[in-house]
Amino acid sequence: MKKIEAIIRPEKLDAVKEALEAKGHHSMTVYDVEGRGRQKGIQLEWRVGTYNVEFLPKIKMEIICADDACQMIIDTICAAAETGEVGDGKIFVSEIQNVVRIRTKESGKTAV
Amino acid sequence: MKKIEAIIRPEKLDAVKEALEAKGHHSMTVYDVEGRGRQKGIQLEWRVGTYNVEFLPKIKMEIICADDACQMIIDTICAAAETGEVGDGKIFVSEIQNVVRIRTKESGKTAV
Amino acid sequence: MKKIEAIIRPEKLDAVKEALEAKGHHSMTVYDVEGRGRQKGIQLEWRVGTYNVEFLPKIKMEIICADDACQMIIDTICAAAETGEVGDGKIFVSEIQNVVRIRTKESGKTAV
Amino acid sequence: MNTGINSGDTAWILISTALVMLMTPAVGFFYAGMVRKKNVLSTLTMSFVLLALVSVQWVVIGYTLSFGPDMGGIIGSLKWAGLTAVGQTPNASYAATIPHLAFMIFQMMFAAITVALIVGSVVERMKFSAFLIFSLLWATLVYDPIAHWVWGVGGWLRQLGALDFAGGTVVHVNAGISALALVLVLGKRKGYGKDNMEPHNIPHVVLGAALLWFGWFGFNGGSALAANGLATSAFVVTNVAAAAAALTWILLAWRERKPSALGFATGAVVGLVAITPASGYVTPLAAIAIGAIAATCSYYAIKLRMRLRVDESLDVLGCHGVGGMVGAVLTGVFASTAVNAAGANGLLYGNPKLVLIQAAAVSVTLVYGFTVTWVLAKVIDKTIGLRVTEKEEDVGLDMSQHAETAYALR
Amino acid sequence: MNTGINSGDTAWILISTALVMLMTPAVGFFYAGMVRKKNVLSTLTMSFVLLALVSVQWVVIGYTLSFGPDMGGIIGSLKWAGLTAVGQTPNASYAATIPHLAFMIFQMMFAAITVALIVGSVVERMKFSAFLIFSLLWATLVYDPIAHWVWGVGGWLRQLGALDFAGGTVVHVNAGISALALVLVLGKRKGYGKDNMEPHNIPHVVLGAALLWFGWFGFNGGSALAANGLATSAFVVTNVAAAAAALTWILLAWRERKPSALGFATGAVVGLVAITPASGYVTPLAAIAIGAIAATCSYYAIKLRMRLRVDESLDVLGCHGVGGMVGAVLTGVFASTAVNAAGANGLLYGNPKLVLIQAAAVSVTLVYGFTVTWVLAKVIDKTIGLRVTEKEEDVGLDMSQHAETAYALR
Amino acid sequence: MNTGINSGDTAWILISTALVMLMTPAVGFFYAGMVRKKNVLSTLTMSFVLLALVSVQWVVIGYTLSFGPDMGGIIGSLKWAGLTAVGQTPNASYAATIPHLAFMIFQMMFAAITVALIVGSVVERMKFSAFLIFSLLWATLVYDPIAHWVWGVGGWLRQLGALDFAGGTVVHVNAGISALALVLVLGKRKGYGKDNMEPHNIPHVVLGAALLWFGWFGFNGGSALAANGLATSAFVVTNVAAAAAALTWILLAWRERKPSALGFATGAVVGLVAITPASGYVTPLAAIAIGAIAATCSYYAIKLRMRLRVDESLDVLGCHGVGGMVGAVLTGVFASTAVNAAGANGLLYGNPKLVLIQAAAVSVTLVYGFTVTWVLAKVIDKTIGLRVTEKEEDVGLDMSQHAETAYALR
Ligand SMILES: Nc1ncnc2c1ncn2[C@@H]1O[C@H](COP(=O)(O)OP(=O)(O)O)[C@@H](O)[C@H]1O
Ligand SMILES: Nc1ncnc2c1ncn2[C@@H]1O[C@H](COP(=O)(O)OP(=O)(O)O)[C@@H](O)[C@H]1O
Ligand SMILES: Nc1ncnc2c1ncn2[C@@H]1O[C@H](COP(=O)(O)OP(=O)(O)O)[C@@H](O)[C@H]1O
Repeated sequence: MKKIEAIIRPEKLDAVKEALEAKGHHSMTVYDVEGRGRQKGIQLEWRVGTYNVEFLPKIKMEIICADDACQMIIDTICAAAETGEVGDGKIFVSEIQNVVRIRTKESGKTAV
Repeated sequence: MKKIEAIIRPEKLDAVKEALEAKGHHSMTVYDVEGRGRQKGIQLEWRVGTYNVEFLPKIKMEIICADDACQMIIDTICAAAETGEVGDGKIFVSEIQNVVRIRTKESGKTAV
Repeated sequence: MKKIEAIIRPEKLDAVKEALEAKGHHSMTVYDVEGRGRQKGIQLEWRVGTYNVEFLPKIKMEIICADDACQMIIDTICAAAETGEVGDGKIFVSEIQNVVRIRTKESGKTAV
Repeated sequence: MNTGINSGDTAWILISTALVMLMTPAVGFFYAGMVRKKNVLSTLTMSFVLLALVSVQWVVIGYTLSFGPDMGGIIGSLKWAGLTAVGQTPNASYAATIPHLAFMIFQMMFAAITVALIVGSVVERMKFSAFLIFSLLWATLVYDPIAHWVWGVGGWLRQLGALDFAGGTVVHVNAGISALALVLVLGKRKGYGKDNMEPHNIPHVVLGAALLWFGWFGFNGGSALAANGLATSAFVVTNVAAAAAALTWILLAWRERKPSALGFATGAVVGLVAITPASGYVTPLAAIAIGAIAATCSYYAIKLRMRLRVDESLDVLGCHGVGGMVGAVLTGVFASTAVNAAGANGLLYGNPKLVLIQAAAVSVTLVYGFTVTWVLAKVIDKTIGLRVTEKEEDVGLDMSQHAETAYALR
Repeated sequence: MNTGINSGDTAWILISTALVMLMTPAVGFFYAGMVRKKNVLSTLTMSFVLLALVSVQWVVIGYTLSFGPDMGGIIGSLKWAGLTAVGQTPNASYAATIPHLAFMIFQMMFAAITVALIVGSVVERMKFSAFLIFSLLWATLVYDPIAHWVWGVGGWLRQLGALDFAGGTVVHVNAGISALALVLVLGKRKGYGKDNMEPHNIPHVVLGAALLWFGWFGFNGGSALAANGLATSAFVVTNVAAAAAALTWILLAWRERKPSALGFATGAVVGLVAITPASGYVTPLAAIAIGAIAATCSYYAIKLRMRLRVDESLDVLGCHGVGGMVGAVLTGVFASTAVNAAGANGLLYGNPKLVLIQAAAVSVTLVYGFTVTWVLAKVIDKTIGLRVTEKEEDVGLDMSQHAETAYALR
Repeated sequence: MNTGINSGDTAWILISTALVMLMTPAVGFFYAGMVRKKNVLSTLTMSFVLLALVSVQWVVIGYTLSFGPDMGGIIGSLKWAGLTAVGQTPNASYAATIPHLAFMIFQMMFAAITVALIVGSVVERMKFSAFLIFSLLWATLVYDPIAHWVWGVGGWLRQLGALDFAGGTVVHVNAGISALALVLVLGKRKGYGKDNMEPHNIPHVVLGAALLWFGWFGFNGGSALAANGLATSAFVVTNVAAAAAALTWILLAWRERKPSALGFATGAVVGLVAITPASGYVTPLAAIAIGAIAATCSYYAIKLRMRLRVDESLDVLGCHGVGGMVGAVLTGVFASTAVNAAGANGLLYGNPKLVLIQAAAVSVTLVYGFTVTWVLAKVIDKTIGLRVTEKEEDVGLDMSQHAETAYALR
């Protein structure tokens, strides 16, 4: 099984969620993070002039999926989250050894 | 070493913490996340009628542990976090290659 | 590629960020977490007397990097985040199988 | 020195003015709690800025248009522009025992809050610059004339005998219908009915409602323009109607599901709105009835609005428009000269005609407010544009209009 | 027209009423900041709803029971039910220079805030429906009678010569002891003493305290029922006692650990409570003493309560009960006819008997308040149940009682 | 009984006092929204505690030093220490129609808020204990003397003919320059100009600004010490100047980038500051000019301060100092005896000398305030130390000074 961690623009959450839904994938966990990357910080207004914010708000989406669903999910996220400008985010993929559903104690693939 | 990521109901945090404590496991990192899974969204009250919230508040608990402690921790979490209703959450297990304790620079198993 | 997860004291974020910057590493994702470890909880003031808080605020920093940059980053974080007192935090290292840049769809090492 | 000035009356009108002033930022919090995190400051600022904008407009031209020497029942002349001739001595036609300036500033706060009410319909998508221009024009071309008709000496609705103690039509019906007209031109929020649009901070809504309730004592109580029995009576019925409406609202919701904080706060505001035109003419028991009836009408009106999928986002029409209309008409039912000899008797006291007069005043406001606002909105839309770009809407108005975020993580 | 109405006095009582009104939502914020995030709206709503509930109850029956024509020193008759005969002209027995309605609504706000104080003891576990029923009955069966005894013309404690300027016993001792009785039936919060129960938003507590301090000027200053030297004196001592108590509290805490914002806010409220009964009778220097003594007593009382592991969650008894008792008894010590000729001299001015009378009034309130509340709580518990289910408590009352969450993530 | 007391005037001064009281916690929220999350409670508490501290100081010694029987134009004698001889009857030299105690407590609130303004410069690094000691000494050695000079009967600046209606120099110039002196000794925040120092909660800033605007009606309007035409005039110009300044500020910012909520709130406060000395002497149109000019000066002053990299953190000098100076000098330009016969004519009305007198009063305040504050700060720094340790600063003052965190996660 795979863990897909996608860091996306906050305003793209709804679009990504709906795109995945359309492809039949429903489950996910999301949380707010702050990120730095190629995108330089932004200038925000102070009372007078501006100050620089180096960490930008992003949303991290975590999806655990079967190996064969992985590429489809990545493609779907990429398509829905893209704006073409720096700061669109990244997707990280890693291996998950086991999944357990707390309610039923099922484990392995059937628990995903 | 293993990394256990458990997504649980927020109201179960204290119970899980205490159950682990009772089994002698103390260390963990937790944070607030929002999740979607089998559990459908909930209806919240608007001024009139309701609106649907698709992401439900959950807590994610991360525990790094030695390989042999892993199953015990999973079982303990399952037992303490379960209510039997959809939405109880899931546990994901993955491999950790190294652990470093910042304070002492120890690394590997002794740092867990 | 590696994923470095560092749990540090909130007040050390700026120092760690600057230390990494000085070493030429810019990209990262951070978020607020709460942790328990060797550090016992802290006593906070109630209206009268105190209450115990068991989960302490920490910041989690996630950095995806090429395998050869990994040790340098760990050392830099350790140096900048250390105070020598319990609670300085830990660093966890794991394997990342793939990285995709959403904007360009590049994947693998060039996407880091 | 104080020719005929009564210190008690003056103290009451000054503090009432301060209370009404507080309502403008209060309505900002009331609304801001209901929007998404990315539009908090936009919503707060759109409200609060009107206090500044309308204050200056009022001094320069608004007051004289509304209350200045009458021209044909339609509008005030420019004789009091820049507050010329508006000084520390009373103007007996409006209020004989307080400085003319006190009457002027009390009315100023009404103009400011009225424009601020409209904010509720356009949150999360209207351009800040367009909003400022709209507001300035709306205050001048919609609010000022209607205020003159209803309250100005010589105003034609006033001549007709319409009762509007503290602004049920001038303020609430007017703001409600104008909000609808504006939104019909502006359009729905992107993702409306699909994306998550949760209220981000309900304690802000509660704070706003609490301060509105508090401020409304000045709004209605101060409209007696003296610290006397009538002011007290208006104060009492204001409180009672708000109470009855809030309770009614949560009972209606409870029948269906749960009584929410959001519903309670909404109900309270609707009660306050509904009693506004009636507050100088009715008894406490009538106020309970008015509050309960208005809450029920407003509750179902908002239901209807939601079913029609019109994104009049925070229901300015449903709360203020409907509340104001119900209140204005019920004033025609419950008004009693036993409460206020200078008022009139309503239906229940043998004078059904008053209901008709009240309905007429409401209708005039509906037609005028809707038409002029719609034209205004169209003109601005065609020229500088009413709406932010889609991308700016996605990112949020705090960032795109003000380059700020409401809450930092640390 | 205004038979004997003084506009300055009326202005002062109206604005004082508005200030006291604000205290009900203010106490909601004060409490809501101290609970967990999942119970914020529950706590806010439990307070604010009482303003609505008690306002209607007061119009219908509360005012006549409390202040209506006396029946045997025990209770008011029903002659003023629905505010019959309560109008714009003064009732000289209560306040000769303001409309009777002004006196009525000033007192209404006292009834509302008193019930709202009790919320502090039952947060995070009491069922909303049970709470509403309890409140309605408590206002009618506990508050109204005691108000009649102490303040009603003909009330038996008033006859006795007990001094309670603005409600030390009627409001604070009463709320404090009733909170204890209610909680003894209701039980502890699940996980009390074990789970994390951190205050979730201390700025809310500070906001609540600030608005309470602000509102208390109306509470005590308004109790003079006129804008005169006595009102000013009450206003001054109110401020000074709050100041002294807040400073005392942080010094006590500092000796042991650190001076906290939570402690400062708590101390201020305790000072405000303690000066309440005394505010019309004592000098500023006496107020400093009263504030400092009350803060000390309250500080150690809460310590004791915590050691006893009674989950009287936000210390209504510890703050309001103890503060009120200390204030009432010290009124017997510091009262001086030099401050208020209509009052009495206390121990320091050669009249030790006043201390006993004050203690008697406190005792009566303690016994009556505790007993009736306990019975009420038992009856409700056995019928519809006082408490939410364990699961509802886990999930939080915002979700389980109101289907809301206070803060959304975005 | 009320020898010469006017109930309307008394009502107005009491409510004005309450309004000014609210400004102290309000400035706390205004500042606390601009600091980092780890210093919120520290900032709130530093403001709010001054209400307590200065209230007690004022009763004991502050009032008599400021307003007590004059000694050589320099200071009040100790005859009124502990408020001896300050009672319910008026003191005609200060205010003939209200209780002397009312004048006393109105002035008390001015002393409290003045010290609270200084908080803005030292946030996020000053030791709480040192801050309390500093404040007590500053109130006694800086504020009280200057208040005496300008407002005390016999005070030497008052004799000179300087006009300061509600405290432009005594309060704002004084706080601004003292903030600078204190910060020069205290030093910059760790990481200033490098680390992230984002305002953590801008809605708090807006709430603070709204309550300040509300409270300022009491500050300036109450300074007429009666509810009359002059109070009304002061009330009106206060509102108008705030409005003009807020609009000016966002227009200045818009020319360069974007109009922010933070800028709007700042501009409003600067307008309120600037009109303070002038409020009893100028017309509404002059108030628009004063607001706009002050906002512009303050805007560029803060720019300069930032370029100089002085960490006068929340610009007490830039807002209050500059606003106060501009207002004081422009009083010399715009003052008119047509507004206030007891005032004087300014430059525009043919009396250029008034500008010089005003400038003199400002200069004296600048010199005295800076010098004494600097010495005070040095002495405290050398003895108990002004600053927290570096580690405490890292962890945040909420934790290190108060053992609290403002917001819990659940
Ligand atoms: N090496 C990395 N490690 C961890 N997070 C990263 C890394 N690179 C990028 N990110 C995350 O992805 C976000 C977007 O990356 P950025 O480089 O700004 O945009 P883009 O991928 O479009 O060039 C960053 O804000 C950060 O949260
Ligand atoms: N495939 C998944 N990827 C990421 N998170 C998941 C996944 N499945 C479930 N979750 C997380 O677990 C939570 C509980 O899952 P859900 O399916 O609702 O309950 P249950 O496991 O009891 O059927 C979700 O809210 C989500 O946060
Ligand atoms: N086994 C673990 N699993 C997950 N998180 C851990 C673990 N051990 C430590 N942590 C995280 O690291 C933080 C610091 O650890 P702690 O033991 O207090 O300090 P130190 O490493 O200096 O002894 C904890 O608060 C927790 O967030």
